[in-house]
Amino acid sequence: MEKITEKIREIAKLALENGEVEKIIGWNKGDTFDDSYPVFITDVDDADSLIWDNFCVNNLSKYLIQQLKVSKKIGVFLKGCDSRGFSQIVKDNRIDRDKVVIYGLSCPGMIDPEKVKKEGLHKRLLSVKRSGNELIFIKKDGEQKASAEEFEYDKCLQCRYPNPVVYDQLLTEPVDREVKTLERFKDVENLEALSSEERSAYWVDQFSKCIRCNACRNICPACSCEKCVFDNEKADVSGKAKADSEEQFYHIIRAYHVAGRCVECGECSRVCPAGIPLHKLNSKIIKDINELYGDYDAGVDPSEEAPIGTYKLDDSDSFTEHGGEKK
Amino acid sequence: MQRIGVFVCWCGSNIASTVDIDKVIKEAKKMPGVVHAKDYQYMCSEVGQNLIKDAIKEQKLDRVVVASCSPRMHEATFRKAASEAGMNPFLLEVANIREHCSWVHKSKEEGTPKAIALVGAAVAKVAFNTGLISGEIDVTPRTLVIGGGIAGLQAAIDIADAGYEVDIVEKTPSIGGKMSQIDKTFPTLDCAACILTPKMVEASSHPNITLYTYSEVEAVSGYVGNFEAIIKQKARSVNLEKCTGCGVCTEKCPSRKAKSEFNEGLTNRGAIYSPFAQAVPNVPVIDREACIKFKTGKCGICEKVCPSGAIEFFQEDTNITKKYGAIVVATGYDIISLDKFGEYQYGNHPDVITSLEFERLTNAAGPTAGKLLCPSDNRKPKKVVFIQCVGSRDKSSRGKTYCSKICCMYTAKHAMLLKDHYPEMEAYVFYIDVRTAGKNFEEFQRRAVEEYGVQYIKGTVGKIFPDGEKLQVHGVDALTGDTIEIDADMVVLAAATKAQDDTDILKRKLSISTDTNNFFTEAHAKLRPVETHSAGIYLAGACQGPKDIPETVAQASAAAAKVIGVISKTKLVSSPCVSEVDESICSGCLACIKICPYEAISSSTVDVKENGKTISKVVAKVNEALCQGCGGCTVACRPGAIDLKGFTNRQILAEVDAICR
Amino acid sequence: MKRVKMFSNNKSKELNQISQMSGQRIQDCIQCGKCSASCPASEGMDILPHKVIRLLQTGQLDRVTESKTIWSCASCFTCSERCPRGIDIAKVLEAVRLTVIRRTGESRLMADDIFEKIDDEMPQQAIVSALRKYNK
Amino acid sequence: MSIEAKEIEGINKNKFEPLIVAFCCNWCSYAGADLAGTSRLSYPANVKIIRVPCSCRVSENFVLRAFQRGADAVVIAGCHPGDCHYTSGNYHTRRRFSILMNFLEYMGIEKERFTVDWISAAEGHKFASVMNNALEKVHKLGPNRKLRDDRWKR
Repeated sequence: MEKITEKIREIAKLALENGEVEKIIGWNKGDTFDDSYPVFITDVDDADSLIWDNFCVNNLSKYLIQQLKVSKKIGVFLKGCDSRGFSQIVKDNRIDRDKVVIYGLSCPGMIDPEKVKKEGLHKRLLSVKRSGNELIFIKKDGEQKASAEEFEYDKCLQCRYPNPVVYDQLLTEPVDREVKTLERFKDVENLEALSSEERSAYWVDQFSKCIRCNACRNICPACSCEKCVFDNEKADVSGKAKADSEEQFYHIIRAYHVAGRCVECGECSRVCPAGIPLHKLNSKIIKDINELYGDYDAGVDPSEEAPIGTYKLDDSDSFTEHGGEKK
Repeated sequence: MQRIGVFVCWCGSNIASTVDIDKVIKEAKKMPGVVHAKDYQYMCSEVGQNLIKDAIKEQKLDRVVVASCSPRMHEATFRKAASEAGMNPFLLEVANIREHCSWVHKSKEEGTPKAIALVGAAVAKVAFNTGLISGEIDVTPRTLVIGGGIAGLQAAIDIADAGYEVDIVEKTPSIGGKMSQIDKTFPTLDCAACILTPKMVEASSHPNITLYTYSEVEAVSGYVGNFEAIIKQKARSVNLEKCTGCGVCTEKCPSRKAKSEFNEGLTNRGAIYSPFAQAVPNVPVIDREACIKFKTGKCGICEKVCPSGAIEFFQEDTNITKKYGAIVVATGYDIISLDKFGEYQYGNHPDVITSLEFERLTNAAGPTAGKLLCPSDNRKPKKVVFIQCVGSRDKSSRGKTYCSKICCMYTAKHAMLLKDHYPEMEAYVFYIDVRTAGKNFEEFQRRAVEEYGVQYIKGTVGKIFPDGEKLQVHGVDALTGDTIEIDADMVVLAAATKAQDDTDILKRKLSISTDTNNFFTEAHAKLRPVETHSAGIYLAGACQGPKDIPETVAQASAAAAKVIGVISKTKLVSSPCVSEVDESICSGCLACIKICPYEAISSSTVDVKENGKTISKVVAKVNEALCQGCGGCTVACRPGAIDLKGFTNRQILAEVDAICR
Repeated sequence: MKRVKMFSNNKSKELNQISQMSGQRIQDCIQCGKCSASCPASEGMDILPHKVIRLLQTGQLDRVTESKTIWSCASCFTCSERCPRGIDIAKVLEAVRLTVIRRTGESRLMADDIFEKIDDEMPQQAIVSALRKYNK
Repeated sequence: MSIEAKEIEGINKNKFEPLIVAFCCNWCSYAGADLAGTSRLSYPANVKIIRVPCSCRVSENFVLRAFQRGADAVVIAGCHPGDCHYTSGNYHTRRRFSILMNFLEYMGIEKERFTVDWISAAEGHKFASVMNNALEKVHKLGPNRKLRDDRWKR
């Protein structure tokens, strides 16, 4: 990863110097081992602060919407999941593909600091290095090795697109990953198996934690509206009172709005300060869409038509009692 | 605060018997914004309307709710009254307390609270109504007729006679359509050519009609009054002006392998050909796939023999763009392929033919000069079996579920003509039902049986076996229960009619709909039979469903009348209940464009101020003339930037809230 | 079941005779079934009257002549009265009966035979009409 | 209808009186409801109809709001597929609400509380039977508490 960090810095410098791009969006390292935060760089000298490590989990694609309003051309580093988000944003007509230079990064899987903390490894931890499937925890008092799989984000363990689906330049060797597809909708199936009372109780409990901080909305590459419907007074659904029904309304509508557009980056659940498993909402819809209208992965093939907003004459009437009534 | 007036109609006892009107009035007065509430026996009567008008003026009402029958009944009446009183008509809402309340509920205990709830919903909605102003659209007084068969010709001539320009676009090299292939017409046995050719000539010589033969409609955009069509004129390779129609080229053409479409493949034609002698325009075309010159570069005999130098191998397809106020779709029908009907041996035995082929075989201008001869060996047939409903009324995948409508009559015609020319021949007709609903139709069919001795057998044919030069036809007489065997010389199949294969393509170009059988759908089966759901596009003839000539002509004239109704106006009024984009909220994702069935939404770039900076952004833009107000886009729009006037998000939510109160 | 061969000249001579004798146009029948529906004697018939007409239309005279129907007909003329196509079915049946009689040549009633037919049961009217009918 | 009859017999103030909000497209289902009226077919007064131009005008917001504000069931009715006045609106309805219906079920709202059906302008009988069915199901389930906004008293 260090090598790639070098490469990133080199490329950023070059691109800024020869004016290929006006701005670079990448990651910087903060004070703690797990703090890899997004930065916007316009100055060639700042390029040396760019990094690529096990904590570059932030999806940089969404920043493009705002940044492209003020910049003509931007270079951005995108992982597999980020690239799907990027494609979706392009598909939603929110940015111009030609204004972006994508430096693709194949992602070995990002490390979940929570899992590190749980194992107590964060104490006196300086940094975490990765070599193949092995993690090396470099501490003030020495090194400790462990299997990477134990510390990766859950969503990374299920990642089906570790390699970018769209890029101008790929900076890494493609990653091969074994995916347990059977596991993909396990969370959803577990919930589906419950009674409606139990499910209702589960979600009421989850949503009661919501503080309407809008982090899920802000991070989501499919939530790309200029002004969210919940901020649009004319739509008359902008209630934000601390009432259970308002939160439920918000999350149902948000999940429904990203139906057919969710790229499964899992960022909504990651950023939620209340720890609501928001991705379970999106997974359910993806599962249903796949079952009803055929497998579809948002943000992979831009030429493929999204399942919502289109129709087939022989779609089933899943809701009528007589089943697929075809006239 | 608004000044809302509520008017409750008794509808005699229709409403008053199950709704406590006094109580509704009392409750209505308590509703937010209501300043006036009044009831009357018949609100739609002149007295009732005056009650509303006077109250609008005297009480200075700015919004009105009428609780009465269905808005589908009298919304227009009341809105007109409101507008006569100086109020914007779209500030009036109707609460349906008759069809949806008093008529379905049995007692006042049920009816009254529901009526109050419905009035409450209407009051809540009307509070958010805004005055809407209908737009005006210019009208191009020219009409596009797609299809040059009898339907298209009749519609075009009627419109042209009214003084408006018409363009006919015909796919094949000549106008005339299916009717030109037909020998005689039922029930009068007029010769088809004798009644059709004058119409063809009239169309071609009419100063208001322009023919585009060998052409197809490539694309259509726009809306009623302002359509724009791209017409692709296929390369004819013969100059329309120079050609005199002498026919030397068609005689000398050495290529004779192409099947004649006009003669249903019973004869061959040259690569340069005129489909039939009376073709209009009487200018041949070169079938480039069959032409030796185009295939090998050598030949060019037609060019050498042409006395007027009209052969132009260099011609290319050209696109013509023209504007139209209205469109008539008259693309006609086709007959199904009989591949799946192996039991009838069609395609295996030359003496098993379709009815359309039979028409050609009995036509004086046909391949046998009107003599009925077996295609296999040119002998005169002695026994001819006609089989009806080949693929019609067939629920299996082989056929069509509907009745093809014309077969009973043309089969009777065929059998009658046969017996008329050759009384010694025997004619048998297998039928499932004989359907002769039409003026003089029953009498016609009975004449075939009673005067000409055509043997009608109720039942159908199971199998046909070739047997020497004969065809063994195995059928059943369902009336006697006997199985039947006929050694026929010729079998004529009344193949089911079907919609043209390219219906789907044209449907998408025109944004009109088709039914399960792929025929174009009329706007209303009874009351709007020639309109489509797209304003300004009309249907004529068999493209809407199986039809005979009299019906086709009647529908064509009806479509013409509808067209004239549109293009005779200088301005059209458009419904103001259309979608509207709030550019400040629109993200420009354009999800709405994909939903819109009318292509009424496009993208446009606007400059907006954001954080003090002017930036340009893409937003959706609604063409109000194209928008029909379905509201699909409003739901596709995630941020709620598009709203539908007259049915805004606020209005509907207000109704929901009021109902739940 | 044997397949019936169809010819338009099946038994044409006798069929023409039936048409001539009855003066009725069998081909006018549209098989609505009114005759059979109205017939008071239909219970004893093996082939209903409308089917008789159909069999005549298709030239299957033998099946008609072999049937009980023609002899069960009471000649009440209800069928003829009600036929929407104006066919006097009773007359057609009569013609069939006559055809049978002529074919066999054994059913004649001679004046001399009358005396032995007279008994208490037989109405005299029947004998008179039988003579009128069968002495030709 | 049996339910309705029972309701009338004993008017009990404490008894559960469900509320059904029905969104009907103007061209087919609303006209079907009109026909049910014209034919004097009875269906329960608990059904309140909101007219929309097309079933595709019904936003998920409307459905949720109805549940929030106290509806015990929501019905959406449009033209039969293929018969849409606007050619394709109901095809979109079909997809959108297939997804929403499953999703609401996933959120714990009983499937029976949400009905989508096709009712043509000629199907007055179907209109009445769809409404009667919806009510029957709601009666079995009892009042809806899920998604309800407690501040909103019906």
